[in-house]
Amino acid sequence: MTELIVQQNWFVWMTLLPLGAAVATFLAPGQARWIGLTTALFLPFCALAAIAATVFSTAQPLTVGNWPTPLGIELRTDGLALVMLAVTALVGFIISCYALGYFPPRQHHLSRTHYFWPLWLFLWGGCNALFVSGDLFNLYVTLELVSLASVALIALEGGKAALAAALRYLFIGLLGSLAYLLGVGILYATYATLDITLLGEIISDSRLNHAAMSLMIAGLVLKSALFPLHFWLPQAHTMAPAPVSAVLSALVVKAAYVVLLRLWFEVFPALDTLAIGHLLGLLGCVAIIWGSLMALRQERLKLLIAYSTIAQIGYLFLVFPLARGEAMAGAWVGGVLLMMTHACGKAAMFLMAGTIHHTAGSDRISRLAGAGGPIGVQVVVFTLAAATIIGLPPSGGFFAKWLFINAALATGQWWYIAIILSGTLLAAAYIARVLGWAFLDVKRSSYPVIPWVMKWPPLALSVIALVFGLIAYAPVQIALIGAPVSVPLLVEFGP
Amino acid sequence: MNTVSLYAGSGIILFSLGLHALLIRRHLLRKILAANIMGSGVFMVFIAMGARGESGVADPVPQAMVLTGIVVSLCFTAVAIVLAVRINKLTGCTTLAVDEESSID
Amino acid sequence: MIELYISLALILLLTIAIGLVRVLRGPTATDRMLAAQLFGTTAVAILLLLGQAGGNTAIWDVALIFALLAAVAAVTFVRRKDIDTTTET
Amino acid sequence: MEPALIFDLVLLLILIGLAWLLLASTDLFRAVVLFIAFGLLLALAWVRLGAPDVALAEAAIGAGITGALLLVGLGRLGSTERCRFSRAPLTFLQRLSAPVLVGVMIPSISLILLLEVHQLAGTTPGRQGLINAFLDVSGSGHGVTAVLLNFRAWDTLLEKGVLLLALITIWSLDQARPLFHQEDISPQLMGLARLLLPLVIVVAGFVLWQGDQAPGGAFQSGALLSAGILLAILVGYSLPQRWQGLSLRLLLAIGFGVFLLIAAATLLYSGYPLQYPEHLAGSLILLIELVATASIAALLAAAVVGGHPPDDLSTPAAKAPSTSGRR
Repeated sequence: MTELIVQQNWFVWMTLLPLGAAVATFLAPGQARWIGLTTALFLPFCALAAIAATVFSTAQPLTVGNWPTPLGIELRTDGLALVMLAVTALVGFIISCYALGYFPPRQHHLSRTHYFWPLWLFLWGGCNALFVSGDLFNLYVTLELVSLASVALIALEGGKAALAAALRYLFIGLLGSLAYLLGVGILYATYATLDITLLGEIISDSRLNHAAMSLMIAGLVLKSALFPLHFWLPQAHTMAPAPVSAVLSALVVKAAYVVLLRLWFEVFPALDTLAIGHLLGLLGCVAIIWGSLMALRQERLKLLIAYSTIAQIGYLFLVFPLARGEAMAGAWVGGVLLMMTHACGKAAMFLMAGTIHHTAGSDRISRLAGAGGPIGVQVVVFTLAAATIIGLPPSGGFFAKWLFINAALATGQWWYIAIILSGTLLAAAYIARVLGWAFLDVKRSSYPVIPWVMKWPPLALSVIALVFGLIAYAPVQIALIGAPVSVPLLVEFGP
Repeated sequence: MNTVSLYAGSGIILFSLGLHALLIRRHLLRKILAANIMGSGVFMVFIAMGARGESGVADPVPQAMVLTGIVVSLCFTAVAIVLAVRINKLTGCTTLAVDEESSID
Repeated sequence: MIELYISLALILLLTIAIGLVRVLRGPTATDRMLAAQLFGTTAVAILLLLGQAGGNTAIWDVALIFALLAAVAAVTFVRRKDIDTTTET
Repeated sequence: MEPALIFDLVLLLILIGLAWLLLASTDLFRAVVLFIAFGLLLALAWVRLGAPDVALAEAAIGAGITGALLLVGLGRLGSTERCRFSRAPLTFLQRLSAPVLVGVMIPSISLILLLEVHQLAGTTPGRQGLINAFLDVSGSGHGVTAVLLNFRAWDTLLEKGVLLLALITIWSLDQARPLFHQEDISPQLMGLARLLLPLVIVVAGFVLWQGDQAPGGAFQSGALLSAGILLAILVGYSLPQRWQGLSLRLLLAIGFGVFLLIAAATLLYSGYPLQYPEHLAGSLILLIELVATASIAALLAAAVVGGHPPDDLSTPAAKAPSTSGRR
């Protein structure tokens, strides 16, 4: 029995289970909440088991159907896949709990409750399939699964703005994935294989490969909303219901970014990518400044968080110019760490914004005046989550930025340090603005009671995001299993 | 000038035509058509590349991938049409021009 | 012989190109739809010729499906006229 | 020049011309009709490129489902008189993004076209050899089917998921509305349907059955059947109300569900998802194809209908599909 459990390929189950649960919730809409919650409870354990299997018994990547790789599709258990599976499981579990309270069983919009669960479980399964996929065409299919599920979830709110945002997101997703697919076609035409490992070994620095790479990167950059291709994000992320906003900002944007990381470090390391790296870095810098400034100007909490996401995506793209030479491992780890900590922090912020909206009746920041008293818990939780976005010391965000700064010093690109620091200051400014309103000394009437699942799960998530820096050693070690960065990690951990 | 490069080149032209129209056209149905043309262009590149090699024996892998791709793009088309109809019902518009401020609250 | 089949197919293809004029000029929706239906019939003929030329009988199945499904688009067209009053943007 | 090359050249010219015309067309109905013609000619191109499987799929979709989807959608899009937003100005960044994309992507694509693609034309063969080597143990005698349902079955599994997901999305958006006025049922159309429907079912069965050895298979057959279902709906048949609940959902989900179950069972049994035991491979593939055909037929027809069945049983029956046994 124990052998059966130990030898299971848990990372494959993490794709099959949510998809199966999605079918079950479609068939039995009445039981959707319980099916969804059970799956959400089970998946973090699957993630732990998958990590344990890889760490202790050196589980190998496997191919679907056990066919050799140019023929079959490889599913990978490297560090990147494992940490993303784990973070998704954690964030997904919290979001599922929150959704129980957010979509109560009996309300006017009966269909919203019915359709949230199958769509969300499809999205979850699609994300997990994407993280473990080692095949470029399979990545296309998983990207489409994720993006169609996101479209549906955005549209769930049902208003005209939400529908317009959903349709715009659909077109953006289609455009991005078709550009990606054209690149895949060119690569297959040249090498007759789509396996990431095999391609990484045989790919050469030719003009055609550069064209394929540019197409694929352009498509993914559009999907991950890097400045100036971010125009669709604020609408899409704010029009959706709160749990959906959290999912989109925390997970969906990262999905495209994970594919980008795999392409950059595993498929195209042989190509001369200096110029594209600098271009992406430059756009990342502009995104940091622009996103933060826009966040500072917003009147609504959710829009503020969405623009903050744009700024944080900018940080993620600093990996590409910084990951060179001896700074390679540092920058790569910084990117992965930022992705994880941003997933936790941003999910907590969006969930809290949903709760604040629920209690204060509006998410206009000015309506928060004096809210610090009655809904102090929510505001404090929001602040805790924001600490990692700003990058305050014990948080994971701090260590990610620390690693970036180290990498910038090691590669002599000091201007990135200036951008990172000013981004931090701006982030502190826009968070402080929210707090300033919340703790104004204004007497407010009573607020409605909110269910506990909408209060405490986000708190847990923000605390995790906040102390992530203290426990960062373990996730970083896991992430480095089979990592594409061969250079040993040079920077010191710890303050 | 041979058959394969003729078809692959045409595929890329179709892709560009669709891309262009997807970006500049405003009517939703026209955007949907444009995305479909784009997809057909990509599929044509795939199939043309699969048709190389010894005469008559086409590579089944690109064909299988294109079949998958056709299904996926059909799904997107169907969803996009229903979304467009729904938007039209709510706003009376057939375009996506909802600016940020008016959509709030 | 193969050359002959292909040449015949080419001529049929050219008739499609000419038929496009009717789709483009209309003037009524029915004109356009009927022209498209005509393309379907011509495509069946072209497919049969191509199948004969290449010796690949699988191509005839494609022709078979075209012949069968031509009705669906036509029936949709006829039926949709009942509910809709506007075709123009 | 030999006639085959001229044929290709003319075909491609017409295709590109059609694409251009339909995208630039001011009349939407004309654009849709041109798109249907585009699909027809695309099937010819797939035949010329030696991809009859894709041509079959394109024929079944292009001639049936896409046309119906677009025509129904066009009919449902009302006038734009009420629209207040259509002249809303784009933001600066939105206006900037189009030129950036067009300025970066189209030139880079054209660069490939001009410089490199022709060099590829003679080089590197595909995977025919490898696939033929494993064809005997794949459980299917046809390369494309073997790739779809065995070698790259993971893609196909997820693709079936996308199909079901698309339907759930459509259901979450809207309630089904009738495709035409209930009262006028035309006897001529009814006669046509009586003639065609049995043929469609027979041909769909044939396409599915021969997918084992020759071009054809679940998707093509399902698409064909769904066109048949649409035809039936359009002439006035409808699904009894007692079948619009769980049994309809079961039919829609069974293709993906069974595929998932098989993946789970093989994962438990052998440790590899979708590694069929060798003696069972043929039967499992047949099972997957059968249920997938039923689901695809129902899913595509339901997608054209465009909404969830009415929750309230007192409302008149909406058109919802089933695969067979409607009479």
